Amino acid sequence: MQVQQVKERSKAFVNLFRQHKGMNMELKTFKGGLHPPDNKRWSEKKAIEVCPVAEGDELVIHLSQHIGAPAEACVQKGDKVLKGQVIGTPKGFVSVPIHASTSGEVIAVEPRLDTAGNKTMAVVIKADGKDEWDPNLSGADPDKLMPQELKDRILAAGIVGMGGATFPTHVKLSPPEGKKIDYLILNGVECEPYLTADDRLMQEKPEEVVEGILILKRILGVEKAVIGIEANKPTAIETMQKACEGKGIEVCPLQLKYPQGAEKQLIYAVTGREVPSGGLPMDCGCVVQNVGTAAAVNAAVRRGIPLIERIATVSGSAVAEPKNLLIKIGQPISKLVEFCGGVKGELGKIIQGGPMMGMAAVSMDVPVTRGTSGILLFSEGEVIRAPEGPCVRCGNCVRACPAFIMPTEIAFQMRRGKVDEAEKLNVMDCIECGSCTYICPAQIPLLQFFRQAKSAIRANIAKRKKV
Amino acid sequence: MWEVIGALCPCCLLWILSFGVQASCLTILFCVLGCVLAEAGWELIRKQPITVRDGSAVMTGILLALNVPPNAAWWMALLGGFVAIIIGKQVFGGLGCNPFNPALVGRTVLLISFPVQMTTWVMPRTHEITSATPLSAVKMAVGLHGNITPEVQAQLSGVFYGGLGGQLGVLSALALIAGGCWLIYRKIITWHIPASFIGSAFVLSSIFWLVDSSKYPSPLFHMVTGGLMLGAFFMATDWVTSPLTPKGMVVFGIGCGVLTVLIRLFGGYPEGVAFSILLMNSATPIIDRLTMPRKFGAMPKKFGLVTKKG
Amino acid sequence: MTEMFIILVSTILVNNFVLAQFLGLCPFMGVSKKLDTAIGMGAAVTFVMAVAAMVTWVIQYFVLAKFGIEYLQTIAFILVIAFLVQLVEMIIQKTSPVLYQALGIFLPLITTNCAVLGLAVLNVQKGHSFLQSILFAIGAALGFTLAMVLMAGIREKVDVGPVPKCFQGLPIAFITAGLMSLAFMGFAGLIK
Amino acid sequence: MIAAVISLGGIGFLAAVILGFAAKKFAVEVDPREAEIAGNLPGANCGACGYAGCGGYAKAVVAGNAPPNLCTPGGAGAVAMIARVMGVEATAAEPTVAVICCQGDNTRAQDKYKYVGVHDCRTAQALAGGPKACPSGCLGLGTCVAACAFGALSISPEGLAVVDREKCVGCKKCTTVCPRNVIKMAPKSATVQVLCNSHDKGAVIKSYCQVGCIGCQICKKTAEDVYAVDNFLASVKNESYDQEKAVAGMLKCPAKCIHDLAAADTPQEEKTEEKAQ
Repeated sequence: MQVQQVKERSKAFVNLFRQHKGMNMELKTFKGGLHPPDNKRWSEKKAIEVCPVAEGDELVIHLSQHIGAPAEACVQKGDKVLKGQVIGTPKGFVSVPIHASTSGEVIAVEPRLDTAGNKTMAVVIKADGKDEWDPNLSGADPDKLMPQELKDRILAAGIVGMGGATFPTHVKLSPPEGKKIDYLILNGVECEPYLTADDRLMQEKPEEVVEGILILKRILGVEKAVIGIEANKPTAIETMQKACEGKGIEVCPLQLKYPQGAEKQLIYAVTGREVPSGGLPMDCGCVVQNVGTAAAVNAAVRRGIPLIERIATVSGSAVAEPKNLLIKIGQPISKLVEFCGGVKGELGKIIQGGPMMGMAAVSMDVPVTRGTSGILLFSEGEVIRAPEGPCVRCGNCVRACPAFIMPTEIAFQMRRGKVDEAEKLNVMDCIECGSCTYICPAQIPLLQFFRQAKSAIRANIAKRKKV
Repeated sequence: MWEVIGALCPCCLLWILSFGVQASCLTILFCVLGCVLAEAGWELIRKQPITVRDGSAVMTGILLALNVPPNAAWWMALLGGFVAIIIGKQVFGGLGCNPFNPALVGRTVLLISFPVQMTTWVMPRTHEITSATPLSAVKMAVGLHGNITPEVQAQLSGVFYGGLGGQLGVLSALALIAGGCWLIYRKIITWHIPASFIGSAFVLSSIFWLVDSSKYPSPLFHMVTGGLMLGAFFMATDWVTSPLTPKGMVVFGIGCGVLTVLIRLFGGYPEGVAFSILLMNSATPIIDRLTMPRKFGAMPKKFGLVTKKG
Repeated sequence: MTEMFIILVSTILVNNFVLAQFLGLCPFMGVSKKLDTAIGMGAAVTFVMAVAAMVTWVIQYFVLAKFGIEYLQTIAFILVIAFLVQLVEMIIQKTSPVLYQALGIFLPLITTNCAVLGLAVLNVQKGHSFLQSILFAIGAALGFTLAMVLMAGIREKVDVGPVPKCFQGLPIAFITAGLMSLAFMGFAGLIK
Repeated sequence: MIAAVISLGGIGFLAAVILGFAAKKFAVEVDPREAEIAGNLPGANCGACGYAGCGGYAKAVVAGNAPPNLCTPGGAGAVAMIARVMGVEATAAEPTVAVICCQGDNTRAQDKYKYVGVHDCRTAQALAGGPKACPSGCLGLGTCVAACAFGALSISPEGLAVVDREKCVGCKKCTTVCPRNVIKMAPKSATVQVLCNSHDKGAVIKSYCQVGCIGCQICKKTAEDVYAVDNFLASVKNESYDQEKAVAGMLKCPAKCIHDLAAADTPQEEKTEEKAQ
């Protein structure tokens, strides 16, 4: 059955890789996790294609595309904007500016449907087809700039974590005084099934990524930089090996296991350290950045290009031809799917991001944001989930959980509505990787219980703070 | 569930061969019938979807049949099935909610309500009725003369060649171990409970054996008789009634092993496996609560610059 | 020493006050809904039983037997137990009002708890020495607490499960207690 | 005989002495009035009075910062008892009942997407604002039913919450639990209510619900002091409630979303037609 298949596949890669570089060390990994079929074969051979913005297209650019305070629109209806021009100024330290993805006219600044299905403030630009760059964007030679200047450029370009968390990068790169950072870890794992965006980026533009890593190393003043790449991307490992020759960057192949790419699990696999519960990676001397973020940092510093486009995989059983696209932030999903040959068969579900941690989108005209690493369309047949059966305490979820908590016990307490009991069972340590829901033979929606518990606990904490 | 039944087949086959096809087949049939009818009937009355297809009732029936003497009356097997499913499982709300292993509930109820019929065993292949299983023979001997009399000693030696009766000879013990290892390989059960159960039983019985070999039978004897293998691989590892975490499973197994040997050597009933597993089942919620896994990042010393792998 | 051990093991496991001798069932059913109240109740009962055993032993042999008024045994014992329970009630109300609220009516009910009175009477019937009666009391109390804790662990799970309406609450508690005593019967005859 | 009297008397006296000493040492001052009130309250610990259980409410009443008529399940009896104990004059509060301000079950209102997951309204609401196209209609997943300690709420086969007006004691627990605030409290006598909770404009409502209030203000025009319309949603002003005017407004409602809840459960539509001709 599937698991056997995946095991052979990952063993094959491991052996292939071992003879190739003669590395005898057994591949590192974390405890827990599981082996969903990675289904990357749909799009891993496809080169990156640019998805064009035709004249008259509407781009809906949300002002809150990142963790932290949403930006404030600094353009009104009817303004002309150029590509890369700032249309939203950041509010507060943990916030980033928002830029126009193409040149055109602002036709509305109003709440629009976002990926989570709620209506939030967005700037709607009608493209004029000229795709004209903003003239006063300027690059600079990173070696001449001081770390603080580099960070200002990263903030000005609106760079956020591209792995899906969208945490502002300039905040992550400025650890408080007391914390000593000695590891910069680059996340090229991409353990989510179907997604091949980072894989193609590392294969086609390794030098962009490496330059970006060097900039990040200078900012953090760190000596060791490690790129974690899963064993099922041998060509990417090879190209990155060549690009990192003699630059003090180490490529560390990791075992094929989900969720290898989760921040805490990646740190444990590469350095053997455990991020303290409730703490940040900085607390154990590490900073983790996505390889896509490194490439974006390089483009921002050297060429002054803000974060207005990114690579995303459009794949799944309901897409005519799965592809890896260079998409413009704000393009609706329907445009991307059209570019990939439209929907094949009856559409059951649209997911933004990966099938395990991604967010189900409500309709096709939801726009793409800075955190979209993939668009997956599944046919009706593939999506039907068996009715929820009783929990027979088989323990699969307890074994699969990488955070070592007890999913079935927490779900049991949440069914009783006992949020404080769930908090005692460490539900706040859940990294929402979805492994338990995937492996549960009774098809119980465990992750939804945890999200419910965590939001209730956060609400309690907020209430306690207010009183 | 069906895979577990598959793993039980070698033992059932041996069981039928050694106790006469006609008698044991009937018992197994009636036990399974009792369980299935009970579950279907209960769900019909409560207008719930019939869940007999998931195989849990059939498995309970087979496990019950392996605990009941093959020459037991048909109505006893049927009654055992009803009790096991209705009182053991359905009353608590169906699959996944029962605190005790249904097969053992059925067996213990039968044992206590029909002590005579439940302890009259048929000699394998010679089919004459004998009331003495090896275990009860030992208990009676120890009770009367204070040590194992020579003729009982002779009877015991027969056990090693699968000759003497008792629920299972050495052959079926091997069949059970094979079935159990297949389940472990298929990752349906983990090794923790069987290993700790058999290990602790072996260790404790060998201690007593070394102390006074005339009064207490050898550990090997304990391993082979009284359904210890059946209990360790198939009944103690029932998902619903055993702890979730590996630490909890080991505690559960050791508890079962120790109690089994204590009841066998000092208790009133010859057979201890059923009671020890039921006792540990009642302790499972407490064990679960005490053996929570350490959450990721819980150990402060690990987060410092001390690294595990260089 | 082994004789002490045997008394303890026999009262905790073999003839467990609740599950083998079926004494003290009403607090056992009433308070075993939640684990922490069960432990609180166990502690209260242990204190009362231990002190009651001592005091009743003294009264039996130095007062009742001396003046030949054994017929007053029950009244005297109840008087002592009531006094002890009142004492415990005050202490718990002062130290942990939460536990006091949780135990509610079952705290004063220890006075009429047949396990406590049964313990005192059994001590006299068995002719235990002073030390033996204390051990017997501690064993009985631990047995009671063990049964309560195990029962509370199971009931917290069972009470919330899809138990049919007609079985919810006490009926399912009695069935669970029945099955637990079934398991405890394994110990029957463990100690001759 | 004397020995019996002396010995038992002695034990009793000794016990009394120790208890007297202990009573002083472990004294916990409890206001007798609080114990008396707590004893006579229904003891359902339902929290309708806004305090943590009956004990909490009794403590608050004795401390003087809680009016005597907050205990809705206790009704007039509880209010009278508290008034007597506290020696305070109090008028019994008008019993209030929960009203489900929505009629859009799955035969009359569309869904935005097919929801498969935890059977709980708050969890469904967290997923893109809930499966129902109407942003403020009843999701029908039964969170209020679970919260109701008096069994007054149930979910109709068509997926809509239904209140049993007799069983409801007005403890307001369901209103706090419902993520979309569909449940409103109304005096039991105010039987005519507007059964809609959506502030969307008429055109938008018509796109996802056949029985939504489009804010046409006809009911406000016919019965000025009974109905009020704010932001395209009509509602009944409970304080100045008048049965005839309310029924008059109800008959005029084109969207048929105003109903007399006390009327027998005859289907509302036919009844209003005959009256309209």
